[in-house]
Amino acid sequence: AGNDDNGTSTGDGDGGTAETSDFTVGMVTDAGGIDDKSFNESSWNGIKDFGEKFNLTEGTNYSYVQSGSIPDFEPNLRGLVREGKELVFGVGFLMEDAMRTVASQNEDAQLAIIDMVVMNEETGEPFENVAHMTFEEHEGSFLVGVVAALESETDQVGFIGGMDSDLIKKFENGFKAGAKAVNPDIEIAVQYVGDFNDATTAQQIANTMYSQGADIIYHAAGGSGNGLITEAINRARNGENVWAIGVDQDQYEDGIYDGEKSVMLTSMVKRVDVAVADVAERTMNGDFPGGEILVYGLEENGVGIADSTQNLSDGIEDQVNEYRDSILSGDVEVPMTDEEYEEYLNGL
Amino acid sequence: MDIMQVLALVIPAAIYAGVPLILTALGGLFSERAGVVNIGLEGLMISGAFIGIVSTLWLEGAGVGAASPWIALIIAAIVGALFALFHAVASISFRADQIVSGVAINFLALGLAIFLTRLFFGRGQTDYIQNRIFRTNVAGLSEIPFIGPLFFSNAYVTSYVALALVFVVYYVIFYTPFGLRLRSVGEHPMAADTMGVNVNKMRYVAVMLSGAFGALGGAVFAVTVSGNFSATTIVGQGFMALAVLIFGRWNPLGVLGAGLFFGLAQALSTTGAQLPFFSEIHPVFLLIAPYVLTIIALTGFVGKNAAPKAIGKPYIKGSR
Amino acid sequence: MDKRNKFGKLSGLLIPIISIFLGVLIGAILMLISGYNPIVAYSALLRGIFSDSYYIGETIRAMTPLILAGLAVAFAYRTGLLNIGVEGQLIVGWLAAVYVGSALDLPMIIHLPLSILAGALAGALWGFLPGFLKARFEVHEVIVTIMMNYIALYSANAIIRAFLIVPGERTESIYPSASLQSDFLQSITDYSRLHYGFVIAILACVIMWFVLWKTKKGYELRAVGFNQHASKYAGMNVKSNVVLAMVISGAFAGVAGAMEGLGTYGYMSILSGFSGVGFDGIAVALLGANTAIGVFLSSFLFGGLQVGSLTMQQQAGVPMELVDIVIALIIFFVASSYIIRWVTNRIKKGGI
Amino acid sequence: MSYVIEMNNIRKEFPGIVANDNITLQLKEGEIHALLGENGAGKSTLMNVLFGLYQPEKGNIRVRGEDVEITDPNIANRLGIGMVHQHFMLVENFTVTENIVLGNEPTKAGRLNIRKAAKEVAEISKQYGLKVDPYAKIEDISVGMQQRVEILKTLYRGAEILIFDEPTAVLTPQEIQELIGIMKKLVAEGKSIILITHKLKEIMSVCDRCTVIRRGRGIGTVDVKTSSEAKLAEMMVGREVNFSVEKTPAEPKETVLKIENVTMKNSRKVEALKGLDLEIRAGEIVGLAGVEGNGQSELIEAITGLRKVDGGHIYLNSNEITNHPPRKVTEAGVGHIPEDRHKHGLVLDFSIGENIVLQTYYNEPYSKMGILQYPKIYEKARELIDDYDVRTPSEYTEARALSGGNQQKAIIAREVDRSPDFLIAAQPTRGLDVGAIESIHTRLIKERDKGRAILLMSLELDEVLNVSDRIAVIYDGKIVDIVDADKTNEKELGLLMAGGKRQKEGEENRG
Ligand SMILES: Nc1ncnc2c1ncn2[C@@H]1O[C@H](COP(=O)(O)OP(=O)(O)OP(=O)(O)O)[C@@H](O)[C@H]1O
Ligand SMILES: Nc1ncnc2c1ncn2[C@@H]1O[C@H](COP(=O)(O)OP(=O)(O)OP(=O)(O)O)[C@@H](O)[C@H]1O
Ligand SMILES: [Mg+2]
Ligand SMILES: [Mg+2]
Repeated sequence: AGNDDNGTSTGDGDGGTAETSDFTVGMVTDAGGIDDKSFNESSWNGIKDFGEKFNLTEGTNYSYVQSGSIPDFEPNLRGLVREGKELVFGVGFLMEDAMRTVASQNEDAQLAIIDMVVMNEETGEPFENVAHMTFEEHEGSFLVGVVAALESETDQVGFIGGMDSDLIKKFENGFKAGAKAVNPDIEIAVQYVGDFNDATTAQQIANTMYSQGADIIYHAAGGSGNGLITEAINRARNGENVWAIGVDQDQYEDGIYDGEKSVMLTSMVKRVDVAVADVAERTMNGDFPGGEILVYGLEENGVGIADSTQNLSDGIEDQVNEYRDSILSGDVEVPMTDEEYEEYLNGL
Repeated sequence: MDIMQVLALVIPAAIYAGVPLILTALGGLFSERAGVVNIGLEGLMISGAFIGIVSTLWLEGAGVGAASPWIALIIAAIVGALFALFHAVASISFRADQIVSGVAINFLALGLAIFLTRLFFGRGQTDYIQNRIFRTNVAGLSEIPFIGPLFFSNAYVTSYVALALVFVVYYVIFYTPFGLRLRSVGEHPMAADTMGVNVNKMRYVAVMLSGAFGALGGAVFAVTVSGNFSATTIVGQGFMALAVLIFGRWNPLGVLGAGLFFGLAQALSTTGAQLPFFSEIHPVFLLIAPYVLTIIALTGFVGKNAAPKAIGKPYIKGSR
Repeated sequence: MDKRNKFGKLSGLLIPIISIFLGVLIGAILMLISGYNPIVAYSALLRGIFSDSYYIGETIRAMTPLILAGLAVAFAYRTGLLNIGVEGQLIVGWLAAVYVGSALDLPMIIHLPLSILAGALAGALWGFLPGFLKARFEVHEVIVTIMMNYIALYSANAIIRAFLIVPGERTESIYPSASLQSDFLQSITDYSRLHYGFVIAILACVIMWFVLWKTKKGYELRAVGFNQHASKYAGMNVKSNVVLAMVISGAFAGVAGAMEGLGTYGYMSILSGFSGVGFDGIAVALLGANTAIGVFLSSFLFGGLQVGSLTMQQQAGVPMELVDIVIALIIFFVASSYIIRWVTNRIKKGGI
Repeated sequence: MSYVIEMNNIRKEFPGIVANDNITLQLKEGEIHALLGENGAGKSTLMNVLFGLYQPEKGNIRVRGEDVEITDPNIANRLGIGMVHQHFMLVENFTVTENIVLGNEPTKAGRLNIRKAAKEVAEISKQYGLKVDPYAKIEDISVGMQQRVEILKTLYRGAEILIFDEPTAVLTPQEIQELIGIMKKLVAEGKSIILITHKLKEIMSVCDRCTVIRRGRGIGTVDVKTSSEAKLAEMMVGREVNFSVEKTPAEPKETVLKIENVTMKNSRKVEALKGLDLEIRAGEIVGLAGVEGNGQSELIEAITGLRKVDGGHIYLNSNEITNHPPRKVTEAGVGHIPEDRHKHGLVLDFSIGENIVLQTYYNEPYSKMGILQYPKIYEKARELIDDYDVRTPSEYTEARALSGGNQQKAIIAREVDRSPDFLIAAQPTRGLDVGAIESIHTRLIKERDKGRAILLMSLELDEVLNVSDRIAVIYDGKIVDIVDADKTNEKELGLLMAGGKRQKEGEENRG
């Protein structure tokens, strides 16, 4: 009981915030941390944007807790709920179990999970006190697949996934579908790191793919993706013509070498930040989207291709936009699972 | 894919995966040859990785540019030597159980490094360094047929430094008075003492050298491969280095061989998925291969009596 | 060598207490230097252990596997072996317990003990190999157990991936009949993850004490641990005792894994790295002077600090790694008891 | 009179014991000076003080008339003091040369110049007639050569004053003669020597003067020429010494132990027993005489089952026990007082009580259904502590805390109490004072008279001669001869131990 006060007592620290709202929001990262150059960072940016927009104070009104490993998820989520945060985000599909437990134990809590729909086993419905935020990553991945196929000179491209899971499969299959749409004969190497935080292994995988002739590699591997970027820079500095495609955010900056060049061909951005800020704002305004499955796709601008286009050849953007339109119009159905991809290939 | 391509893929990967282990194991070699068990290699690597990254960032900030990681390596080695003083003081002067003290070093290094990371960067990992040590082709040599692509293309210069250090250490251990004394202290400290060798001083020096090399191993890993520091930068490599040391029978050349062996196994475990033949093996077998092979090797060919005799015991003057 | 019993039982207690004090003190100094208020931090830490039934529940929950891991290390240590492989034994124990707990559907009275037993057996098997190699080929157990940790980690992950995976990167949940979880315990501790495993952990303490100090097998194991030559001379089978010691140690570790699988989580997820509990066990055992009661108390210290550190981070902003530093310092001082003893002897002499 | 060394009023304490109490020792230039005292009297301690290994609490040291403070062996070396330690200080896996030059290595451009070192070693070894192989590893050479290496170490450093701590204990009589020759040569070259030995005969034959200490105190220094063995012994012990043990002639009965043609390799895979035969009968003590390393330890390992034999048979009371595990052998009726009490005899971290049941803990009444019955165990311990006069604070005390003599008494109590048919006593009095020795000898003879068969292994010829009824001489893995104890003497034994042949009785008469 004593703890419920603590949430507010930390807020006592700074006075003079009369104008600002006293809305509180918390976020639990997965092992990647808020500068994973990927969706933890993106989520946090969303919260910060939201905070700045409404003049909230970091630490008091909005804060995050970093998890060391999977077992930390549950206590971290619960900790924020117990502190009395009015909205608590769990970042990543790995938090499903922890979210389920915490949601069922705290019916009054307002929770949100990214990349996952958490089902209430008793009702068979998504939890009512959780906002379930999902993205149509396959659609965005399709577009970067198109870019890769158009830009590849060796007609070999690669995909590096973090963990072999339904979510990352969406990236993989979307990417492959996009590449095949442009060039049905293109070779696509696929390998999973087994971890979202193992840049070393990712680098070795990238090394192998590049050595085998791939010249463009797309990653959906969170922090592990840094290994891909490192490898690409290593090779680019030695004069090789290789590229990487980033994920979640515009990773152009991360690929910079020799001062001004970057190995990032483009990135598949997933606007977790926008989605997070959106949910936070709705909740603050009393419109908590609990129980809803929020889908952010191409249409909602929830996924798409990055703004940095310096490295793209002329005319590529137009071609990408054509594919974008055909997805939006429903002419192209982007596969999410392996089975759908097989079907898709047969239909080509 | 022909065999040459496979080798050109695997050998360089093996070398750069093995180098941090080799450097760290050389550190362990100094301390264990002098009779001080060093299970704290993991912690020493962590300290090195942390210092390597932080000083690179700092030097970059100060405008040093491309030389930053190189200077950072030196700083890491120095700080590592000082950090190892913990282990030295505990296990030599305070007569602590060397294993326990090593365990404490591991806890301390990780705790301190992450604590400081949070303090300096406000989160669990540092920024990425801009000026890594990148791979290069060695001018001229990389053109040599066969050898060139395997050993001189796409290689980290740090690998050559490590290789050179292996031979330097070998020379120092077996061909200099310092080496003779170091070994005598690990074999029969009382004999060394009666011959006027200052046992504890030798051990201090040895443990500090182990700190320098261990930190160098961690720092090399950080500034070549990982590029930043977090709690997951060094996970278990220090223990692997210990295995390399034992596998290499406390001999620098053995360490080189064992380190490359581990590197090769590790390279195969990730590269294998894309290689003919290996891709048919379930990846888990490639993953566990280095560990299984080490056990088999220890059981089969590596004799048991290679360890320095006085290892693990504090030297107390006049004890019987 | 200084005589052991110089100041006997007293030092057994005095040294950990002084060590804890020094560790906490240096931790405070570090906080001061880093610009944190140690009083605020430590009181948050203490609140995070004691202030609430939830925290107490969490502390006990965290203690449970630590106790068992500590017992595993301590048991081996008492028999002259250093088991660094508790981590791996814990992983295989976890997997085996969860497998039995989720694959079979039996009445609780059979299912729960069977699942725990499965964990114990798997851990024992993982301990058997290093023990056997040590006994048969004199391969150093430290190195083999380190290797076995990695083998356990990767194999367990591969097995889950290949055979047991369900969405969320984990295995199926266990049947309630194999579960140690308890709505009652959770409700009295405000939804902590407290489960009945702590009863088993306490039982294990008693078992370790009894086996080691009251049975003839324990006598043999200790004799072999202290002096293999004398044991062989006395007609004991040194080799089989070495193997047995590792098997028992591994079984403790395996049960620690079962606690995670049947108690805390109810499933096993793919591990991206070691759980750390096994390595903490080394420290727990050493701090607890390798006695059953000592392991229990030091688990409390460890578990409490780890659970409390979350609150410390949330409320005082001090990184929870501070706790790791304090723990390291405590281990360091306990290990360096020679110097503490030396100083206290000095003070004593001066006082008289 | 000028002394090269003066140690005045030295006091050295160890926790709980004063090892040296106000001892004075003065060494003249060019003399061989004996240092005599019982075990534990403090001789080694005093010499370690001189050599800088220990710092004395009180007293001062003068070298060639100048006050010095020897805080480190380095300083001792610089002052020209060299020491040959009781327990060799050699790095086993180093070569002879490496051991000799350690700490004082010749270099060439920073590199160890082993060739030069070896040459220097060869030179000195030639100069003093100390034959060694400069490139051999220590672990591969004989004890005698190891000792020569120890001496060379001091000479290499230019030592003028040499301390020999019990150098003869491990040598054959021939090697002892050699060593005496070397010492004389060294003195002739102007060196001065302090010699620690328990063998009064050696003192009489080579030493000029002798300083005696007893229980840490200096008793005095005497001129050897004007003294005698008996007088030295009395000074040393503080009372007249009875050199022989009282016993009645043995009345041997049936054969208890029979060993036939046993062959065995030792831990280094070297054939250590090469077809050994031996019979021991009830009611007799058979002494085993031999130079260390001729198979004594291996013989005991073979009988007790601690190591497997490669061929031959061992019978106890006509039952074969060859290669039976130690427990079976013990249960068959073999008792064993081990040579190395710390390694084999005791678990030092166990209490006296726990050690008392080291072989019997699993039997009733000490254990019931797998549970130890501690009350019974400690009851037994109390009983034996009283019977055998083991001086210990209690039966719960850790064995480690007892003095060597009392540890030994506890082992003997344990082994004898089981009243085995056959008892092996390996070096049962090593490191003990005369009082303890006497009581152990009496105990052994009492057991003999009760009809036990006893094998006494000892490196002390006096002990073998005095306690045994028959003496088996072991040489190169075989029993080369068996003689009656009262029909032989030290000289003859020495010859046999060195591999010589006993003259046939007839020949002896003629000679
Ligand atoms: N390092 C030590 N710590 C404690 N006590 C010691 C130490 N060294 C020697 N002693 C004790 O000091 C006393 C003298 O020992 P010292 O070795 O000098 O005897 P010694 O005369 O050389 O005997 P021996 O004839 O057996 O060689 C003994 O009681 C011994 O136990
Ligand atoms: N290394 C040591 N550390 C501590 N105490 C020691 C050490 N060595 C010997 N002692 C103590 O010194 C004393 C004498 O030991 P030592 O083994 O020399 O006995 P001893 O003189 O042979 O015995 P006894 O007089 O019974 O024949 C004992 O009290 C022993 O505990
Ligand atoms: Mg003695
Ligand atoms: Mg002595």
